[in-house]
Amino acid sequence: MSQLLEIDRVSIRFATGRGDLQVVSDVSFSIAAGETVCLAGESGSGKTVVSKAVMRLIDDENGKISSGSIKLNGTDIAALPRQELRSIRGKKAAMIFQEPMTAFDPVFTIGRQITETIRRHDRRITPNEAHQRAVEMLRRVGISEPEQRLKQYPGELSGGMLQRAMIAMALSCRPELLIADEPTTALDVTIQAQILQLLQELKNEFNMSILLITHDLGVAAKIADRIVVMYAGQVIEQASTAELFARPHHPYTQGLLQSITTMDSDRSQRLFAIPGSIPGHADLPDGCRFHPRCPYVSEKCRSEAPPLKDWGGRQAACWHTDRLIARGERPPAFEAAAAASSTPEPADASAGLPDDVLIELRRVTKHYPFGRSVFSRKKGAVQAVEDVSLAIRRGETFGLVGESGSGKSTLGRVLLHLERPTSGSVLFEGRELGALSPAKLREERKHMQMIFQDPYGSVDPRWKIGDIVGEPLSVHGRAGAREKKEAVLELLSLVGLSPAAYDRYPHEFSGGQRQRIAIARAVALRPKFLLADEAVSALDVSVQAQIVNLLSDLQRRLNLTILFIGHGLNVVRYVSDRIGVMYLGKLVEIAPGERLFRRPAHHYTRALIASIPTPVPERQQDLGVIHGEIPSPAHPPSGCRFRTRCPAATARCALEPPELREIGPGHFVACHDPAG
Amino acid sequence: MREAASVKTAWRTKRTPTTLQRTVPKIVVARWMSLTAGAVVLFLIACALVPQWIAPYSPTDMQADRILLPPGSAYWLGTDYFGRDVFSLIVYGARESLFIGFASVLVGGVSGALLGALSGYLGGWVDSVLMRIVDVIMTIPGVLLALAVAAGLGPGLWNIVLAVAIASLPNYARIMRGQILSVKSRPFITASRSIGASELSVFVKHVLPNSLSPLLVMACIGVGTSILTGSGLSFLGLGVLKEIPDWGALLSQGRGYLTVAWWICTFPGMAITLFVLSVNVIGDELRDALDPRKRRE
Amino acid sequence: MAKVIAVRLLSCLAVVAGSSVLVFCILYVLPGDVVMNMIDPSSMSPEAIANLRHELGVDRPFYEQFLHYFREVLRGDFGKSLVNSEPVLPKIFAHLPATLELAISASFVSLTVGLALGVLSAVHRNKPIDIAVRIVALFGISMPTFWSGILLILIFSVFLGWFPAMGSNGWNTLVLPALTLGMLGAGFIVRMVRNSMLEVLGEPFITTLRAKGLAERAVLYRHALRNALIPGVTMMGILAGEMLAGTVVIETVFSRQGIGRIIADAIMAKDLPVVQGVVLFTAIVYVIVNALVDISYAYIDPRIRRLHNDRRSGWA
Amino acid sequence: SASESKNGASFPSGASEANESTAPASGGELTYALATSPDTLDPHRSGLAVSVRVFRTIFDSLVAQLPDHTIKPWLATSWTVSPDGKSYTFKLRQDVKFQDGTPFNAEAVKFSFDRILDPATGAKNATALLKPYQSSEVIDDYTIKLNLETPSVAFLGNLSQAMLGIVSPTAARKYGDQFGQHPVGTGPYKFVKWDENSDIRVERNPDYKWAPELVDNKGAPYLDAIDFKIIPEEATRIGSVQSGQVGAIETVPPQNVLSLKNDAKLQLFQVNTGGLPYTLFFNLSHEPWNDAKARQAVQYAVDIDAIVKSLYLGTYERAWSPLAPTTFGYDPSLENGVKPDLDKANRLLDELGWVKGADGVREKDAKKLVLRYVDGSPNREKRNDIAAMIQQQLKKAGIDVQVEITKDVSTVVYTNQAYDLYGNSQVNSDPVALNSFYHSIAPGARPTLSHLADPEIDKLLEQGVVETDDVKRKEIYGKVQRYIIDNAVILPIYVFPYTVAATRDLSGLKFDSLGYPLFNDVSLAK
Ligand SMILES: Nc1ncnc2c1ncn2[C@@H]1O[C@H](COP(=O)(O)OP(=O)(O)OP(=O)(O)O)[C@@H](O)[C@H]1O
Ligand SMILES: Nc1ncnc2c1ncn2[C@@H]1O[C@H](COP(=O)(O)OP(=O)(O)OP(=O)(O)O)[C@@H](O)[C@H]1O
Ligand SMILES: [Mg+2]
Ligand SMILES: [Mg+2]
Repeated sequence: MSQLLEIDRVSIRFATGRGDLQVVSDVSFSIAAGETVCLAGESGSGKTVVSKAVMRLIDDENGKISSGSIKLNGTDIAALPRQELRSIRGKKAAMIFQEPMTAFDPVFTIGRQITETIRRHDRRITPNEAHQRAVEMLRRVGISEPEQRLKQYPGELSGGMLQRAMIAMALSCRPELLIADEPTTALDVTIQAQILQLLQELKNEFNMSILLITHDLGVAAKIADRIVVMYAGQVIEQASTAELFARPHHPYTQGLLQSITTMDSDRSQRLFAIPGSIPGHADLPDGCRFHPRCPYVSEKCRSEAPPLKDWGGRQAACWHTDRLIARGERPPAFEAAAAASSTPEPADASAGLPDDVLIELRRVTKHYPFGRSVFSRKKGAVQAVEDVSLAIRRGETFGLVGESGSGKSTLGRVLLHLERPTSGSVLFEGRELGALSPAKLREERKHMQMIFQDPYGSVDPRWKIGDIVGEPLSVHGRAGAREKKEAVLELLSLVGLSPAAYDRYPHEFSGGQRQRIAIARAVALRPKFLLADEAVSALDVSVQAQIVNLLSDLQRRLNLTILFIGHGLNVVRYVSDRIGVMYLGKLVEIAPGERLFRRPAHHYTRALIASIPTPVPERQQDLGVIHGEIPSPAHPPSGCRFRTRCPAATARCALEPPELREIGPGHFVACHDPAG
Repeated sequence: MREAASVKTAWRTKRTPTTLQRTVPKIVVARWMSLTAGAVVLFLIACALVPQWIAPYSPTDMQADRILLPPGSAYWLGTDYFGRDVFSLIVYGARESLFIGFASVLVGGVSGALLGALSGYLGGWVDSVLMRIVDVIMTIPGVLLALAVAAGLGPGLWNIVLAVAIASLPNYARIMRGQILSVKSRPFITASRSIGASELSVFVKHVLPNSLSPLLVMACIGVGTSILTGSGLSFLGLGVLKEIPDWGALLSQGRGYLTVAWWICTFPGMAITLFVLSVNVIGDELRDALDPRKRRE
Repeated sequence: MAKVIAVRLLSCLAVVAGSSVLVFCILYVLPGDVVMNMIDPSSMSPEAIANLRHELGVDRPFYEQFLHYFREVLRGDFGKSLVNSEPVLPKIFAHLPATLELAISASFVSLTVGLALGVLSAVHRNKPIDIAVRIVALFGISMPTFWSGILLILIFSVFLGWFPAMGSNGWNTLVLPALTLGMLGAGFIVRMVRNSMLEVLGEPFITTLRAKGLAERAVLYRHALRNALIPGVTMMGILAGEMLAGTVVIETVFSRQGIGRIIADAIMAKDLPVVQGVVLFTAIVYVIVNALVDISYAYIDPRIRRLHNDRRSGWA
Repeated sequence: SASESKNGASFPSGASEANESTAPASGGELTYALATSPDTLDPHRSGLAVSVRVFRTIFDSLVAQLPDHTIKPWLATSWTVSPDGKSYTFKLRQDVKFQDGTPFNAEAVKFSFDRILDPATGAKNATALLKPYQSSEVIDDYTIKLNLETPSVAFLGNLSQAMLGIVSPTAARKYGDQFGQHPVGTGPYKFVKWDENSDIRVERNPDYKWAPELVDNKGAPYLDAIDFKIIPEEATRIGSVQSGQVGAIETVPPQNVLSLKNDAKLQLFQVNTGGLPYTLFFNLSHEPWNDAKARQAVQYAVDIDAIVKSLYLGTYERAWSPLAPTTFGYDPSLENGVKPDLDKANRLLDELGWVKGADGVREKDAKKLVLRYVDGSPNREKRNDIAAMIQQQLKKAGIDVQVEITKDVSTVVYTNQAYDLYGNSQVNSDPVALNSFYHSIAPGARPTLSHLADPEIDKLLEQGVVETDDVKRKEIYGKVQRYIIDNAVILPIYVFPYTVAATRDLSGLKFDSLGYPLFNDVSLAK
C-alpha cells in the first residue's frame, strides 16, 4: 500500500509565557491511501496537536515542528512556506472538529462558508456552481432540504446536522485525507452512530484516508483499520484494530481497554481504572513516561525510555512487552488493585431495597415560556419536562438517560427545587418542597446535593480548594475555623486528594481531580440525596472509571441516594439500580437496570442501546438503527412524542399519548405497542 | 529524504532567531513596563502626600521677573506666565488630580457597579426599570450634570468628582450588568446555590468577584478620563480658581501659550498621560494578580 | 413583530420622557434664574423684574411650570428661548445637523482607526507593535480634546495649511474636529477590539477557517473581525453618548455651529426651554442610535435574530 | 496733550500707507473673527462691545464723534441746543433710506428713542446712554426736537454711540423682540444672516452715501460683504488668521502679539478703548472695606505693575485712574502716583488692629481678614489670572482673598451683593460714565458697584454733566479722579487695547473714538 501520509519522528514545541514547551516527541506513523487510522489516548496526550501539525495549523498558536518531517503525498509539509500551505489545507487534507457548534463561524450562513471553501481552492468556479456543489454535498451527507439549510446560520441547526454540514464542507474539495478530531464526542449516541456510518460510507465513495482522533475505543473499534495509541506526547503502541484489542502490547493500552465500562461489566465489581493521571509537560518523569502508573514498572523503566519497537507488523514502546505477550491476561498489579477494593454486594437491585421513598415527583411539568411580552401572553413554551411522576427510594441509584434536550437536567434541577416546577410537586421525605419557606428550603438543601457535568465550570476559579469544599460547612454549620479545616482535610482524603490541595486553586488540577473536589463539596454535609448530572461525561475513560468507583464507594459509605444522569449508557447501567429513559420531556420507560438492557420495551430505549459503540471489534452490529433527530421541545409531536422516529409507529400513536404502565416487575413503559 | 532534511534545517535556522526575538524582549518589556509604571505611580503618590519634600519651589510663588522661562537648570520644566515653577506646580497639583481621578472612579464605579449588579442579578422588572434609569442618565449631557452638581453643592473639588462620577455611572452599570448576566449562568453559581447558600452570599462571594475584571480595566481608564473631564470643565469655564491648580486646569489654562511657551501645558499634559498609562499597566497587572489562573509565579 | 416594535418604541419614549423630566428637575433646583441673565439689573426696578418673571412664567410653582411645558411640547410647541425669544425648534433644527455631522464622522474615524489598530494589536499580541499600539491608544484616551484639537490646528492649518482651522461648512472643515473627537473614541475601541479579537482568535472556528485553506487576511477581516465587532457595536452605543457630550468642547475649539454649544450656553443662562428642547433631541438621537445598534447587531450576529440576547452584555 | 498722543491706532507702517495713494480695489469679502458671540444685533437691547462691533456696520447714528471728542454730522446735518441745554433740535439728512426701503425721517428717530425708553424693549446700556432724554417732538419730516430732563454735556457724544443707532421702525415693529435677529438700519452694510455661534454676514449697502467724517469713503463700502466669524478659542483664532482662513481677527492675546508683529504675512492694529478702564471696585458697604485705611492697605499691597507686566507682557497699558487715558477729562497727574509698598500696607493693617494669626492671615475679634473677590467666567482678558495674582500678593499682607469665579455674575454681584472686590470696565465716550459707578443712589434703587455715597462727589458728578466749559469740566473730573484714587475706592488695573491682526492684503481699517472698527474704507488687495 502506498503511504498517503508519513509522519517521521516529529517533535512539536510551543512557545509559551514560560518558555518553550515540547508537547510532542518523536512521533512517527503513517496512513495508507484509503486507510482509517485512529489516534487514541488520554486527554492531553497530544493527539490534537499532532493532527493540527499535519496541516501546520499549530503555526498560529505559537507552535512549530521542531524536528522530523510530515509528508503528504511526498511533499514535506513541515518545510513548506506558508503561502503554499494554503493550497494543501482544505484541498489535499481537510479537517472536522469535535464541537460542530463552535467550528462554524456563527455569523455567516452555512452556504457561504461551504462555497467559500470551494471557491478558495478553485477560482474558476462561479458562485453559482459552487452553490450547486454545496447543495449536492449537503444532500450527500444526508441533510434534507439542502437549499434551505444553506441559507441558515450555524446557530439554527442542531449539532448532528452541523456535524454533517461540517463533513460536507470538509469533503467539498475532495481531499485525499480527512482528519477528524473527536467528531462525535459532543454528540448523542444515536447521532454518533449515524455520523460514524456516514463517514464510513463516504470514505469508500471518495476513496480517502481518515485520521480519526478519539478517546473512545468503542468508536475506534467500529471504524478504524489501525490504531495508534499516544501517551504524554509519544506514540507508545500501534497495531491493527483487531490485534490491538485482542492482545495489547503496552500496559497503557491494556489499562485503557480495561477501563471501558461495557455492557458486560460486572456491577458487583469495581470498575477498573489506571491509577494516577497523565503527567504535565513540565514534570515529565524520566525513563518511560508511563512508569509511575505502570504495574510492570522496573528499574530500567525509571531510567531508560523504551524505543518504539517492531513486533511483527505492529509496534510498541515498552521494556516489558514480551512479558505482556507471554501472560496475555490481565497484569497482576491491576488485578490486585481491582480485587482489593471490590466488596461484592447482592446484585439483586429491585428486590433488595427497602420500599422507602426518599424523593417523589408528582406529575411534574416544567415549561420555559418564550416570546412573552407586555402585550401578549405566552407565545409558546419549551416543554422541557412534561408530566413526570417518579419515586426514588432511599439508598438506591436511579439512572436517567436520554438524548440531549430530552429534559434530564431540567428534571434534576426541578427535583432539587433549584427551579420551581410549572405544575406538579416534589416531595422530599414526604415534605413538599414547594411549600417550604425560602429559609426552610435552604435548610433542606443540606440533604440534597449536586455534582455537575463540567468540572471546569462548577467550581469558582477564584476560590481555594479548601474554601470551595468548606463552603457548605460555612453556609450551614457554625463550625469554627479549626474544625472546618479538619473536616475539609478529611473530605479531601475521602475523595482521594492530598491535603496539599487545600491551599491551591482549581486551575491547578486536572478535570478528574476537579470532579473529586466537586464531589467532596457535595458530600461535605453528609446529604441524603445526590444528583449527579453527567458527572463523568466530560472525563477520559480511565478517569471516568475512577470517579464512578469513588461515587459508588461514597454511596455505600454514606448511604447516599443518587440520581445519576448520563448519556454514556454503559456507565449508567453499571452504577444504577433502576433506570429511567426520557424522551422529549417525557419519561418513557422505567426498569431495573439489568432488565432494561436485557429486555428494553420502548422502541426508543432499544434504539439507544443499539447505538452504543462496543469496544469489541468482532461484535459489530448494524449502525444507525435510529434515524433523524430529536424534534423541538417547543413543538413536540402529538400523541406519542417518539412516533416521528419510531419504526413501529401506528396511526394510534399520533392520536393518543401513551400512559406509563407496568409490564413486568418494576418495569414501566409508555408505549402503545411495546417491543418484546 | 536527505533533501528534505536540508530544506528542513534551512527552515529551522530561519525560524529560531525569530522565536528568540519574540520571547526575550517580550518578558523584559512586560516587566520593564510594570516596574516603570509602579515607580511612576509611587512617585506621584509621594507628590500628592508630601509635595514639599519634592518640589524645589513654592507652587504659589509668582515672580514677575521670571515669567515664561524655558526649561533649564534652575527651572527644570520652565516657568509659567505668573512666574511659577512648572515642575513644582505639577508636583503640588498631583494631590488634587489624583484625588479627582481616584475619587470619581470610586464613586462612579462603585455606584454604577452596584446598580448594574442589582439589575443584572435580579433581572425582571427591576432590571428593566434600572436600565431605563441608566439610559435616562446617559441621555443627559455631562455639562448639565456638572452644572447641576456644582449648583447643588457649591463649587469645589467634589463638584467635579460628583459630576464625573454621575456621568460615568451608566457605563459602569452596563458593563457590570452584562458581566453579571454571563457569570450568573455559570455552573458554579448553581452549585453554590444548591448547597443552600443564601442569594446574598452567592452574590457577594461568587458573582461579584468573578464579574469585576472588566470593571477594573474600565476603572483604570476612568481614572484618566475623569482628570480629563475635570480639565474639560475648566476649559468650558466651569472650573474653580484654585491656588494650586490640578493638572487638568494647568493644561487648560496654559493652552493659549502653546506656541509661545509650549512647556506650560505640555508638561502637565504629559503628567496626565504618564499617570493614565501607569495606572492602566498596573491595572492589567492587578487584574491578572486577582485572577489565580493568570497569576505568575 | 409589530408588538416587539411597539414595546421598543414605548421604552424609547419612556427614556426620552424620563430625561426630560430629569432635566426639568435639575434646572428647577439650580439657583439663580434666567431673568437675571437677561437684563441689566442695574437698569431695572425690582417691580419690573418681577413683572418680567411673571410674564415668562418662571414664578409659578414647579408642577404648574412642568405640566405647562409638557402640554405645550405635546402640541408641538417647544417654546421660545427666554434669553432672546428665539423659537426653540428652528434653533435646534439649525444646529443639530452640524453636530450630527461631527458625531457621525468622528464615530467613523473612531471605528476605522480603532478597528485597524485593534486588529493589528491582537494579531501581534505581546509583540512590540502591540505594545506600541496600546500605548498610542492610551495616549488617545489621556489627551484632552481641546488640547489635541489645538495641536491639530497648529500642525494641519498653520504649518501645513491642509485644512481650515475652524468653521462648519464643507467637508474640509470637518476633518480636524472629526479627527480630534475620533481619536478619543479610537483609543477606547482599540482596547475593546483587541480584547474581543483575542477572544475570537481563540475560538475553534478560526482553526476551521485556516484548515480550509483560507488566506490569513480573509480569516482575520472577513471572519474574526466581524465576530469581534459585536461587542464593538455596543461600544458604539455608549460612544454615541460620549460623542454627543464631546461635541461641546470640539465645537468651541473649532468654532463650529452645533447643539453642544447651544446647550452649554443655555445651561449657563438657565434658559430652560432651550435646554429642555436640546435634551429632548439628544435623547431622541441617543435612543435612535441605540436602536440602530440593536438592528446592526442582528445584522452582524444572526444569533441575535433568534434569541433576543441582551444587547448590553459582553462588553470589554 | 498726553491723552492725544496715546489716542488712535498704532498703524503698521509700509504696506497700508502705500495702498492709500492708489484707489482702493472694490469687491471681495472680508472674514473677520470675533472673540465672543454677540448677544443680539438690536443696538438698543445689546450690552456687549462685541455686538457693537457688528451692528456698527448696520446702524448709523445721528452724529459722529471724532477722536478729538468733537461732534460731527452724520444722519443729522446740523443741530442747535436750547440755552437751558434741555432741548436739542436736529436737522436730518433727506436722502437717507433704511435698508428695507423705509425712508429715514424724524418719525424714525422719534421711534428709535422712544423704543429705548419703553420698558417692554428691555433696553440695557442704551437706556443709560440716552439719559436724561425725556421725549421728542417731530417738527417736520426732517426736523426733530429732543427734550431732556436735565441738561447734559455728554448727550451729543452719547448720541454718536452705536447703541443709540437709528433703527427701521417698519422692521422693528414687524420683528418685535426678534429684531435682534433681523436688524435693519441705514448703515453701510446690511444684515444677511446670523448662524448662531458661527457667523454673522453683512453685505454692502449699495445705496449708502452718508458716511460721517470719521472715514474717507463717503459712499458705499468697497467690500462686497463681511463675514463675522465667532471664534472663542484664542489658539484657533490665531491659527485661522495665520493660515489665511480669515482676513482679520480681533483680540489678539498679549503673548501672541509679539510673534504676530514679526509675522511677515500679517499686520497688527492696536487701539486703546475709551471710557472706564478695567477697574476693581471695592464694595464700600462691607466691613472692613468701608474703612479707607483698609482699602489703602490693599492698594499698597497690590503690585499692579507686576500683574500687567506678567500677564500682558507690555501690550496693555497700566491704568491709573477711574478713566481711560483717551477719555475726556483724564488726569495724567495720577500716573505713577501709587507705588506698591508692602510695609506700609502691613503698618496700616496693624494700625487697624488686624494681627497676623498662625496661618499668616490677619485676625481681629476672632474674625479673619477676608476679601471676597468675585470674577466672571470665562477668563476674559486674563481677568481670572489677575485674581490669582492679587490673591498671592495680598496673602503676603495677611489678607485672605477668597476668589469666586462664576458664570452667574448677575446673581452673585448684582442680586446678592456678595463681593468685596469686583472688576468691571466700560467703553464710553464721556466721563459722565462715572456717574453710574460713583454717584450715590436714591433709596430703594439698585446700588452702584462701589456703593460710594459721598455728597461731595455727588455734587461734582452732577456739575460735570452740565458744565459746558471744557476747562472747568476737566477740573471737576480731575477732582473726582483724585478723590477716588486717594480714598482707594478702586484699584484701576489696565486699559484695554483693542487689537486686530489682519492679513497684509487688507487696508483701510479704521477705528472710531471708542475703539470700534469701521469698515467703510476697508478694501482687499487683489
Ligand atoms: N497552543 C498551545 N500552547 C501550549 N501548549 C499547548 C498548546 N496546544 C496544546 N498544548 C498542550 O499540548 C498538550 C497536548 O494537547 P492536545 O490538545 O493535543 O491533547 P489531546 O490529546 O488532543 O487531548 P484531548 O483529548 O483533551 O483533546 C496539552 O498538554 C496542551 O496543554
Ligand atoms: N432556562 C431555560 N430556558 C429555556 N429553555 C430551557 C432552559 N433550560 C433548558 N431548556 C430547554 O429545555 C429542554 C431540555 O433541556 P435539558 O437541559 O433539561 O436537557 P438534557 O436532557 O439535560 O440535555 P443534555 O443532555 O444536552 O444536557 C431543551 O430543549 C432546552 O433547550
Ligand atoms: Mg484534542
Ligand atoms: Mg443536561
